[in-house]
Amino acid sequence: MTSGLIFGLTGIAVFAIGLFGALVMVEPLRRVLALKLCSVGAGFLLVVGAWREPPEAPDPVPHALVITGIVVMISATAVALALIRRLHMLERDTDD
Amino acid sequence: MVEPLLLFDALLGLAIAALAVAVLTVHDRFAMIVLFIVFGLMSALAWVRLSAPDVALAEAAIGTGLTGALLLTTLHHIRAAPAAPVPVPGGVVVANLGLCALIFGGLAFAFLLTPLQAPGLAPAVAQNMAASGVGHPVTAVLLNFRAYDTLMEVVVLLAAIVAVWMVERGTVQAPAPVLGEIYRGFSRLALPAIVVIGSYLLWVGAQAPGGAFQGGAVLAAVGLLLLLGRLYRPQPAHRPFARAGFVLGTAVFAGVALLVAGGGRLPFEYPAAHAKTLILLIEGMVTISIAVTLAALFHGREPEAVPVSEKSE
Amino acid sequence: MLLDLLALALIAVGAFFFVAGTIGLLRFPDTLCRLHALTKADGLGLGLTCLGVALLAGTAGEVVRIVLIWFFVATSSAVCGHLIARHVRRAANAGGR
Amino acid sequence: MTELPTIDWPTAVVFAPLAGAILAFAWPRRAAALGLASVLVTAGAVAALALQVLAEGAVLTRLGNWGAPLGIDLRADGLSTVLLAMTVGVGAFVSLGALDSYAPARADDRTRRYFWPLWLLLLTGLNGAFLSTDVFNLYVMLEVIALAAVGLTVLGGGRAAVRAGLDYMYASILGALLFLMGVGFVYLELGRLDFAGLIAAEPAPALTAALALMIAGLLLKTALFPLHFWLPGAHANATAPASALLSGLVVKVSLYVFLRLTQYMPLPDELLVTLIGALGAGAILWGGIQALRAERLKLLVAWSTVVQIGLIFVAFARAGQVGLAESWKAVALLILAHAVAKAGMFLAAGRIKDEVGHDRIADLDRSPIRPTLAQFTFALAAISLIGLPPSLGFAGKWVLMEGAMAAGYWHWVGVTMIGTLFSVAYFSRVLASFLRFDRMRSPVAEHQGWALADAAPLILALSALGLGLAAAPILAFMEIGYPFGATP
Repeated sequence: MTSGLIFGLTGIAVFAIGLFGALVMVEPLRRVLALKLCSVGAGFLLVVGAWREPPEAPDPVPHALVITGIVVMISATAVALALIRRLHMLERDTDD
Repeated sequence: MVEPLLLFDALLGLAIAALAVAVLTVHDRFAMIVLFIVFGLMSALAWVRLSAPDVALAEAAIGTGLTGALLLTTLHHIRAAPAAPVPVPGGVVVANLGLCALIFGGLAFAFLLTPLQAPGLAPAVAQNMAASGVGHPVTAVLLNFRAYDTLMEVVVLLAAIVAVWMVERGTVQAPAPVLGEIYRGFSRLALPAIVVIGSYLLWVGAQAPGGAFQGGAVLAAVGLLLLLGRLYRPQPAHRPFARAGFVLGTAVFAGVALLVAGGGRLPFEYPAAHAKTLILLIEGMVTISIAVTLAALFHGREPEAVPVSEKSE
Repeated sequence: MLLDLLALALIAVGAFFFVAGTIGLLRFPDTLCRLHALTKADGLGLGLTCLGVALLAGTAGEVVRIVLIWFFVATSSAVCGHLIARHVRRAANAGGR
Repeated sequence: MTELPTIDWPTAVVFAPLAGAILAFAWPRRAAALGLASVLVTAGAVAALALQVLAEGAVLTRLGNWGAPLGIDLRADGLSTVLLAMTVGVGAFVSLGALDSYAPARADDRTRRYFWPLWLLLLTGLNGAFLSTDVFNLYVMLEVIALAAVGLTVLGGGRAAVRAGLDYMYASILGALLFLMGVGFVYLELGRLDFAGLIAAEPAPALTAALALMIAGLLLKTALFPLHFWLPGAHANATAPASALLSGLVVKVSLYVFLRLTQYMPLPDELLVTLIGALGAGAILWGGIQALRAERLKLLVAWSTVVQIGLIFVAFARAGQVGLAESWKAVALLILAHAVAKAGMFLAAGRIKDEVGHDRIADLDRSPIRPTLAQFTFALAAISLIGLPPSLGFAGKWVLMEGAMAAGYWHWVGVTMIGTLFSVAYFSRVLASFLRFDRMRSPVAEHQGWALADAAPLILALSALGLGLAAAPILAFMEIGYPFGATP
């Protein structure tokens, strides 16, 4: 048992949970959150791939990749949320 | 001394997985977002345990803090919508649950069969650190070894703000809550401090955990405070400056990458003598772009010429 | 060694107050009561934890940073508490009318 | 090629559209002029790159001079270059078509201003993806493409378009995240991300997991049945030039990445290859039935994209145990044929809709206005999509059938024929209404047979038809740099 093992399994579990949410949820915000869970799960896997038993230093490359992934994910999230707001507005206007 | 920490890791891992489930199952949408924020902070904590402080900082600031703010502001706008429009048939849920359990099993199996101590690129990074111009390996990877990826990541951010401005044409949004005097006083106190912290994070990134993205995210918080406290209101006349801010990072990054080429050098090959200066220049401009873009993503729509009644309080 | 033990004790007591605040958050009936439990207990817990960590810090610079962290977390949680309470009062007024 | 001096063409191909996007966004008043200029500059850079590839073989650029696996390399071999040429070629004509579609009389100022930055960002992503040799870089490129493509989908701004765009966004992000998870497994096992590392790798459980995740993500992004649910709505509700780009180019990127990855990390079992082929067959049947039932012209064209993607995967599946050594050519030709013909067809459909005022298939023959040249263009594009000689579609199907017969895979031959029959059936629904005049009671009104705006779709449709004659040189060019032979 090591920290890498524990958090690797955590990451895979979070990814699977997020995947389930992305497939099943209908509520727009919850689907976005489910996708975000998937991305955190993938981040876990990369960080675990970088991890070395201390005192050995970790591999910096996956860390850089995860930071990139985080920025990419907030961009995608922002666009999805803008679409959700826009759709809500359009549907509200036609309902009136 | 190792065992208690492993126990802590195991508990933390379980808590993270449980929070993920809770985010998807809790009924109230506000609680869902709050639980997500807790989930993000716990994940950041786990990444600190995995000796990845840079990633933890980025996840806490961008992936959790700013994402949470985006989610909350969206919830504020769509709160009139019904929480669950159509219930999903139970059979579909069970089938997908089975599928995802299967996927979890398969991935966990593959993961457990993989030895975790592959050499990776760490030796190559260590070998070339001296030539990279910076002292912190993660910054060296982001701004030098894999600078092309980072440029494209800034392009993704640019695409996001273009798309958001395009999508939210002419929307009149729900009025923001008035936050009162104490909040304003606090934001006046906090603003200079945040600017200092953001700049410090950018500066320290050359040698220690930190850098353009974390610094930019912290600076974006300045924008959020200003927007929330109505200390700044976006005006149509400010759009050219906003656009300049959005493209600044991409333009400077791409420009430097191309201009260093020539004389036998390739794109992105910074001359050794100026590598540190050039990287700091790129990081500074990218930080500004990230801060402006993230704040604009929070604000959402493009400030357009709106009827007079809308402009006045 | 004595300093380490003292720091450990301070952090442990701080953690206890955090736990107490969290229990208050979960158990108390309405928002204002929860806020009461949370802000008071967490404020104390935060102070104790910061004190403990400051004792373990190696350099003066680190101590300064910990003090700054304490200051900003304390003020921002106070402001947050204020905003929540304000929102609750307004919502109650709006509902009562 | 001594007259091609120090400019590094692969970099130029990615950076030219990026510069255009920045300029077009920063100066919205000049967006159209800047955008068109930048597309043309990009086309010039691709032409120069093609000449260099022809003269020297595959071109490799080690960005930052670090070299993979530490740095990122760009690599242009024959296949990449052909797809780049396809992208800028189709893109240039769609840009010309967009000048008319988003003219001040037809579209509001906003639409015009935002089309160009989004399309140029999309072009940046497309070009970057075709040149990439690094799986994580591919992930970032796929995200650039996804965000720009979603922006283009909702450009019209209607409710149906926004809803379709949101579904597209979910599918796109999920596909990208599945791919990212796969990237994580690749790094876990190999400790590197470049293609050379994948080629040299021994089979391992982590790599199987990575391949499964990446393929799932790519199939979702490329809309292979039954993961196609997001495509018809998104492609049918976008404005015509955006539809042309989405259908013609965007789905091709994930197909291309799929082709590369399955070459470098072969599928462990032939059963899986057959399964993918079966999904392709499902796409042909289901998409064909839906196209027959579609009430609107653009929806029919969108469903035909689902069918054609199915056909491309059938072409992939006939590789069987032999590997991709032969069958990739059929795949590449079909990708090319579909891109050119479908872009022309969507633009023509947009022209018909613009002129007639609606695109309900049942009422097309009742219209007093007959945009005959647009209808002719539609018919030409249909010929290539059905696969009649001498079109590029015919060449692709020929290579596919020839290989399938030689290998004795008669079931794939049958599926291809059924697909062709379906194409004939649903396109003739439209073509028949073009030719019938008897249901029109009043005399045909002031005739608007053609306009300058018909030029772009017409040239695309004619190219789809005529390029079939050049199939042999194209195939020869694609083999430069041995994309699927010896290790590159």
